[in-house]
Amino acid sequence: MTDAIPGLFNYWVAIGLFVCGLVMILDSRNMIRKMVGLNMFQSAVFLLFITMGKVENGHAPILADGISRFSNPLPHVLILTAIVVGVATTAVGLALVVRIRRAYGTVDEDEIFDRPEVEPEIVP
Amino acid sequence: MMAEWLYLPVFVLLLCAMACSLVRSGLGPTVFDRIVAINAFGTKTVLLIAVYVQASGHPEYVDIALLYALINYVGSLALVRYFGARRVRGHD
Amino acid sequence: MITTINALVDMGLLVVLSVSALMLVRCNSPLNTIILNALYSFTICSLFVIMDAVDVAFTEAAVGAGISTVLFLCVIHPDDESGRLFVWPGPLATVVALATGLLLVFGTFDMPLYGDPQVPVHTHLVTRFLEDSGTEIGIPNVVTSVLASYRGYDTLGEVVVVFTAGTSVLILLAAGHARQDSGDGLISNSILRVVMPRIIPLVILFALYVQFHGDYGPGGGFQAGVILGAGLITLALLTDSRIMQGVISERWIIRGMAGGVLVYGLVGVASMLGGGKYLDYSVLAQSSTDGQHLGILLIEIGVGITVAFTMLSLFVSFNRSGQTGD
Amino acid sequence: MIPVSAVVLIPLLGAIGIVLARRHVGLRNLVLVLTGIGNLAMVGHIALNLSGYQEVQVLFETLPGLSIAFHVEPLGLVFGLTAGILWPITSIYAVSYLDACRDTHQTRFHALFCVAIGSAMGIAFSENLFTLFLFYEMLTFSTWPLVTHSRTREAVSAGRVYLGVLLASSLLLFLLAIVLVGNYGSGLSFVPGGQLASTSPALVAVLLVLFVFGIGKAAVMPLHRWLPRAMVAPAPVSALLHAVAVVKAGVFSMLKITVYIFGYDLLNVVFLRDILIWFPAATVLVASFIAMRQDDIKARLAYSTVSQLSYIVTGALMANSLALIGSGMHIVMHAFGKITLFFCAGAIMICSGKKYISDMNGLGRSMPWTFGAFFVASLSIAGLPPTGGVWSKWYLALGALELGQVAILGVLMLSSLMNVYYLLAVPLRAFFLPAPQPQARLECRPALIGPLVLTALLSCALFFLSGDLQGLLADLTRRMASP
Amino acid sequence: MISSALKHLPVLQVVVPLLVAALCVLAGSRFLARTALILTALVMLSISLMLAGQVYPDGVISYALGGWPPPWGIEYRIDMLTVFVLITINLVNLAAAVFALGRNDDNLGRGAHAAFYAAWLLCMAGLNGMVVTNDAFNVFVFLEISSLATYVLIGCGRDPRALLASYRYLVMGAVGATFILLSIGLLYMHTGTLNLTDLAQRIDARGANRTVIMALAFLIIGLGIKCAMMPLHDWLPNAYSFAPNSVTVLLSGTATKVALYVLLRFVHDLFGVDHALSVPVDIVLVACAISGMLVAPLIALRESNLKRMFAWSSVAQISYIILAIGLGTGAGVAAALVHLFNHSIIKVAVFMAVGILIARTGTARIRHLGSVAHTHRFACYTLLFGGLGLIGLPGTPGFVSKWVLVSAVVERGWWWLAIPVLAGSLASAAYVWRIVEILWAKPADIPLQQTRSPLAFVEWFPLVVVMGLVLWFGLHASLVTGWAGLAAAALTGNGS
Repeated sequence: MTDAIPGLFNYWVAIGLFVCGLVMILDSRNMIRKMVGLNMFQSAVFLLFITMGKVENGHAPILADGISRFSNPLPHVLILTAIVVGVATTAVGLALVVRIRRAYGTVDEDEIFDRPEVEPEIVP
Repeated sequence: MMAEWLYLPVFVLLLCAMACSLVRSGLGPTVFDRIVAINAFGTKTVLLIAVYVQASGHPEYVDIALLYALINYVGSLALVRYFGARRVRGHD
Repeated sequence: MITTINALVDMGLLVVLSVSALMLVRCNSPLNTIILNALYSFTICSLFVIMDAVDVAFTEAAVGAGISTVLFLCVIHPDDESGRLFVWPGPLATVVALATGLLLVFGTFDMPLYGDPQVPVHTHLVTRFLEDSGTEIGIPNVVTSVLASYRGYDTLGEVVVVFTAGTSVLILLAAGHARQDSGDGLISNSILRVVMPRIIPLVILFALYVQFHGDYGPGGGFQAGVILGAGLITLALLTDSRIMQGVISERWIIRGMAGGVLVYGLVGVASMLGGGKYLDYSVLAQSSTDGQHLGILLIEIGVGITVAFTMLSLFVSFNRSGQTGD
Repeated sequence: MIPVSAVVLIPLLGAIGIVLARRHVGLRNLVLVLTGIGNLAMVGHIALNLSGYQEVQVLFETLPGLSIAFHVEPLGLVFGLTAGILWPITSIYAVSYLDACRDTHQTRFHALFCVAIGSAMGIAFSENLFTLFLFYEMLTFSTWPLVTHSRTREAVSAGRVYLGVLLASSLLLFLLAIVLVGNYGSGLSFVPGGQLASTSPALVAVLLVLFVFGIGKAAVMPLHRWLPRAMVAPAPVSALLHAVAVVKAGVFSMLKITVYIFGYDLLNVVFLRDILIWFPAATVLVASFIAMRQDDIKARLAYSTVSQLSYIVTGALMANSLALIGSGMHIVMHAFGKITLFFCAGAIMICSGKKYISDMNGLGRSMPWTFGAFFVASLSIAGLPPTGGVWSKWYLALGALELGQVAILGVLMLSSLMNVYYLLAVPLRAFFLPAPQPQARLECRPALIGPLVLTALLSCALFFLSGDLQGLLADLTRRMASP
Repeated sequence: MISSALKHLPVLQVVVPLLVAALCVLAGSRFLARTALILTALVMLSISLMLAGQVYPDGVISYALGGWPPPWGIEYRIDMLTVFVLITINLVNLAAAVFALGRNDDNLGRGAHAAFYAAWLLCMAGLNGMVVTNDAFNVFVFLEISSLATYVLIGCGRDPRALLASYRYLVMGAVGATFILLSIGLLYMHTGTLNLTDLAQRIDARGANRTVIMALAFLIIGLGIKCAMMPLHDWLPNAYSFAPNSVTVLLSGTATKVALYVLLRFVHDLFGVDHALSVPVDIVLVACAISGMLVAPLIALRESNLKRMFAWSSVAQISYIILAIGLGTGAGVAAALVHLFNHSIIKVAVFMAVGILIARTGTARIRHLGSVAHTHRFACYTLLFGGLGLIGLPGTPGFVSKWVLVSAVVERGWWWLAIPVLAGSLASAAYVWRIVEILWAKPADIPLQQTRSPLAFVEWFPLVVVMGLVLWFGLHASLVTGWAGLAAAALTGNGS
């Protein structure tokens, strides 16, 4: 248990970020803030991955003479991809936000959903 | 090497500087305070990375710091472009 | 000593990170949110460096400082700033989030401790990558080896994700009312006018360095693409975007996006025609390692092309239909 | 040898033909009648060549053990023959009835009628529970547009009740029972001796409950509500479907399931049967009571149907060969009688515009043929000679005695008495009570009267022909004895 | 040349649409993109069928991408289960692609058509990739490709609410994907590998601990969002109802189905429901499924929008599949697959009919559709028959599904589960019949500006073909059930 504090601290912070991100996603009215929350939420998972890839006294996984102890490159590869995926999602989300603002004049979810539902009655 | 123990206060100071910028960016009160704070924070990041890679014996990774130095300003530029041209609210 | 420093900096950065996350949750103004988000990104990037993930740090730096912030800034609007500074999260959100968090904390007690080398993560798959990639692939950066060769197919997927995002944004924002560009880019500012033209070539040079040095140091096609994209975006920010279009037309930006994917995909097809499996670069040249070198070089170029053009395309789309100009 | 499935396919093809011929009324009616006659010929062909129809005909094999298949067995043949004989007669009646109403959707009506009869035929000749259920549901859905034919608010809401009760019972209980039989029993096919010999008694009891209440078309209380509501349909629908095809499909399924799925040996040792049998028995009495209080002639007939159906269900649950013969015969006898009654009710409504019994005083003298037929049919339902109804009730009574349930015998007798009261009252009132005002001769055109006189005569004829019927069903009991 | 191409079929299944999508964008021509879409859809279906032809005798095909042997490189692994799902989704894709050539109610800007069809192909490439891969992280990557493409396809709907629906789906989908990523991370943390076969062996060898349990929990939540499991279904009704009609057709038959497939794969391959894990996975899945199959139809019953009503019906029908997965037996898996296929073809037919109806009448409001059956016979009768299939009446594929499902439930010993299943059918009957009553028996309340133009070939042809399949598989289900049985055997490792 004495090792647990330094040994698991990284995880706990990641979990904290995870929770913060989730709160931001679930609770924000502003759609842009929601996307920021999503970013934070994802980066918490990235942190978790990178943490597990770290080896004590290890070096960055670039082969060089005289170094034999490397941190694990596989999580790095995965997270590289995941970061890109995250950016891509953000971009698409923001494009939707732009369109929503154009259609509704606001990016506040409550404001949009509070409006009386205007059903386009008949589309010729 | 004698330099090793010198790194410790350097990091502590850098972290403190980062914390200060962080606080300023949170408190504001004007947008310009925040922009300056974020720039300062970015600079500290560049420094921290540069010092760390030196300390860890891999000075070749200073690329990352270099990268930050080179494209740190893009965000600020965009900010100025979109928000600087018009009146930026003093308080938020 | 370095271990202590590592642990200390790690902890310190984690604290900074937590604080900035809390501030983000608390902050209710979009502009400040984005500023804090950038700050958060810097911190997590430093953490990645501390944890030896230099390639990841590189990516995070390029994305966080360059693209994300610009995209967010294109989208926000001064009127979004709401008066409410801080509201406690609603009960539902709190309960859901805390339950998830507690579940995770409960799970951490069976997780390997930070840095412990004797866990399956470090003993099973990865030993081959670390021990044999030098002979099998022949390039020092193991991350690049794994990324481009052992798991090259994931990277194809990654490029396609970028391409999909570019296409999606294109579809969503194509029906845009073109923004009335005021024409006065930041070029009117004399400091910028002097400094920037000297920096942008440096950025582009750096991008090329990152692109081709990726086998030996941190970096690679994706990072290079983002940096190149950031350089071009800078150019666009400085000038009127119409001048930008004189440099490269939108039609070609889109073609570039697709072209990179095709380069990557066709390398795979070439290896199939050469008698290997899809993306088996060994058959591309006489010797297996030469083939790997060639394949990695080609696909990294494909990645770079797609990413750079996609970043540019994203910026052009958002810039054209951003709210701030109407 | 023509395959059995022809009896299903002929009506379905007829439906298509009717839709195709919709622009030429004469041709359409011709197709309708020809389909009916063709179908009757096919059923007759089967009846006359029984030895050639020993095989099971598999039309589709949906899954192993789950196939759409047909076979010929006495009970189904009886039901099929009944529906087959009555259908062409009804067609003629329906055409003239709808013409008299100036109905504008006759094509739809007749086409769906054909589908409904095809489904009834499918039920009659189904070889397994799956096929039976398929046509059971097809019958439900094809009759919904007929019930709501007028598209009035009342008709649509009646249609909702109709579909609601029938679907709810069949999907929740009947289907569950079938699934349980399929998984715990030895198969879904109808075989003499049943499929459940190797299952636990508790399951058998559960299944019995599920079947009795799952087959909503049998209208055992409290699932009878749909039947009176369905009376908003035009008279031919009430006549053929809600006196013959649909409701008989329900009780027929019940009979078939007791005979071929449970088997009488098993049924007789299930304790729950002795309790369950009181539900239909009570229905017999209660429905009769309600019928007595109805003034609307179709409602009275509907409750009478509910009551008579439960005779058959009771007979099915008695689980002995006498009761089986009685039930089988009652399907036929009641069909002929009740269809006549509904024809009469329709004719009265068309020709005199009256639907309340209290308004019918003296009407008999204006419409002698109609009320004459009504009288004969009432005798048949009540079980009085010289009509076929005597025999079926006789065998049911014998069955009750064989079971040792004198109380049930009492119920059946009491109900018959009530039948006499509430059915015979109508013609008597029409013939003997004075009319409120002098009436002209109201009798309808021959095309409307012909069918109902014919069915009335057939009811009488059945009094003499019952020997053949009894022989056919006795053959079944012999088969059950030696599976 | 041909024979060497046959060796590469597993990867061609995914790479062909990927590269064609890039070519579409490169060409930028609407006509070329449409042609490419149809041809690619045909090619994809043919590849699936050829793969089936290869797997049937050989058992399993393993394709090592990049030539690196499995645990180190990414492996494509094709077995009977894989081809079952592949054929299903590629069949749906072909039908939907042809349907998409017709009048489409999308809202595309000038020049975006080629990109739209490219997004379509990317979506399909992603879905196919998720199906064929045997690598946990690769699942995530292709999930994201398909998700991103799906968001934009939904966002192309004409109604501005399509954007909101898409945004909501994006947020939920991204959360779900992150949960899946987290779960993959936790699994990797426990075992040190990403290959599913290897993972399964190592979990078996090392036993389960809290990490694995958490991984399972997050996986179920993440995939539950993607496949619209009941409490996580929030995105689906709006996404389906505001997406362009052809996209609704595509999604209803593919996206959720693939998520269900992945759920099936992970839960069975890695954890095995009977596995000694002390987590009642089965109970959780069954509870969600029951709530879905009972609640969703009731919501559908009160729905005022025709498309959204059938979207709710999808939530209900998906619950049946989840229930079958939750049983954890071979028969359960087979039942899940049978319903996966049957529901796909039925829903595709239904949504096509709905699409035609909406395009012709100009409204999706149920109450405005009184008596339209008399003017739009074809669409309405298709809707009717599809509806009967959703209820699960005998003679329709829906019945076969229910039969197999209930048999599996009884075999598992939970015969009481048959009651909610049948009650669910009854509830479906209620909403289907509500529509039928309005379409046929309710007088029209407002004069609709109906288009009487005859149906185009691309509108009726795919519908007729799909309806033909529905009829055929309603009567001859042995092919589907037999195959599902083989697929289940491939998954559970023994005869079902």
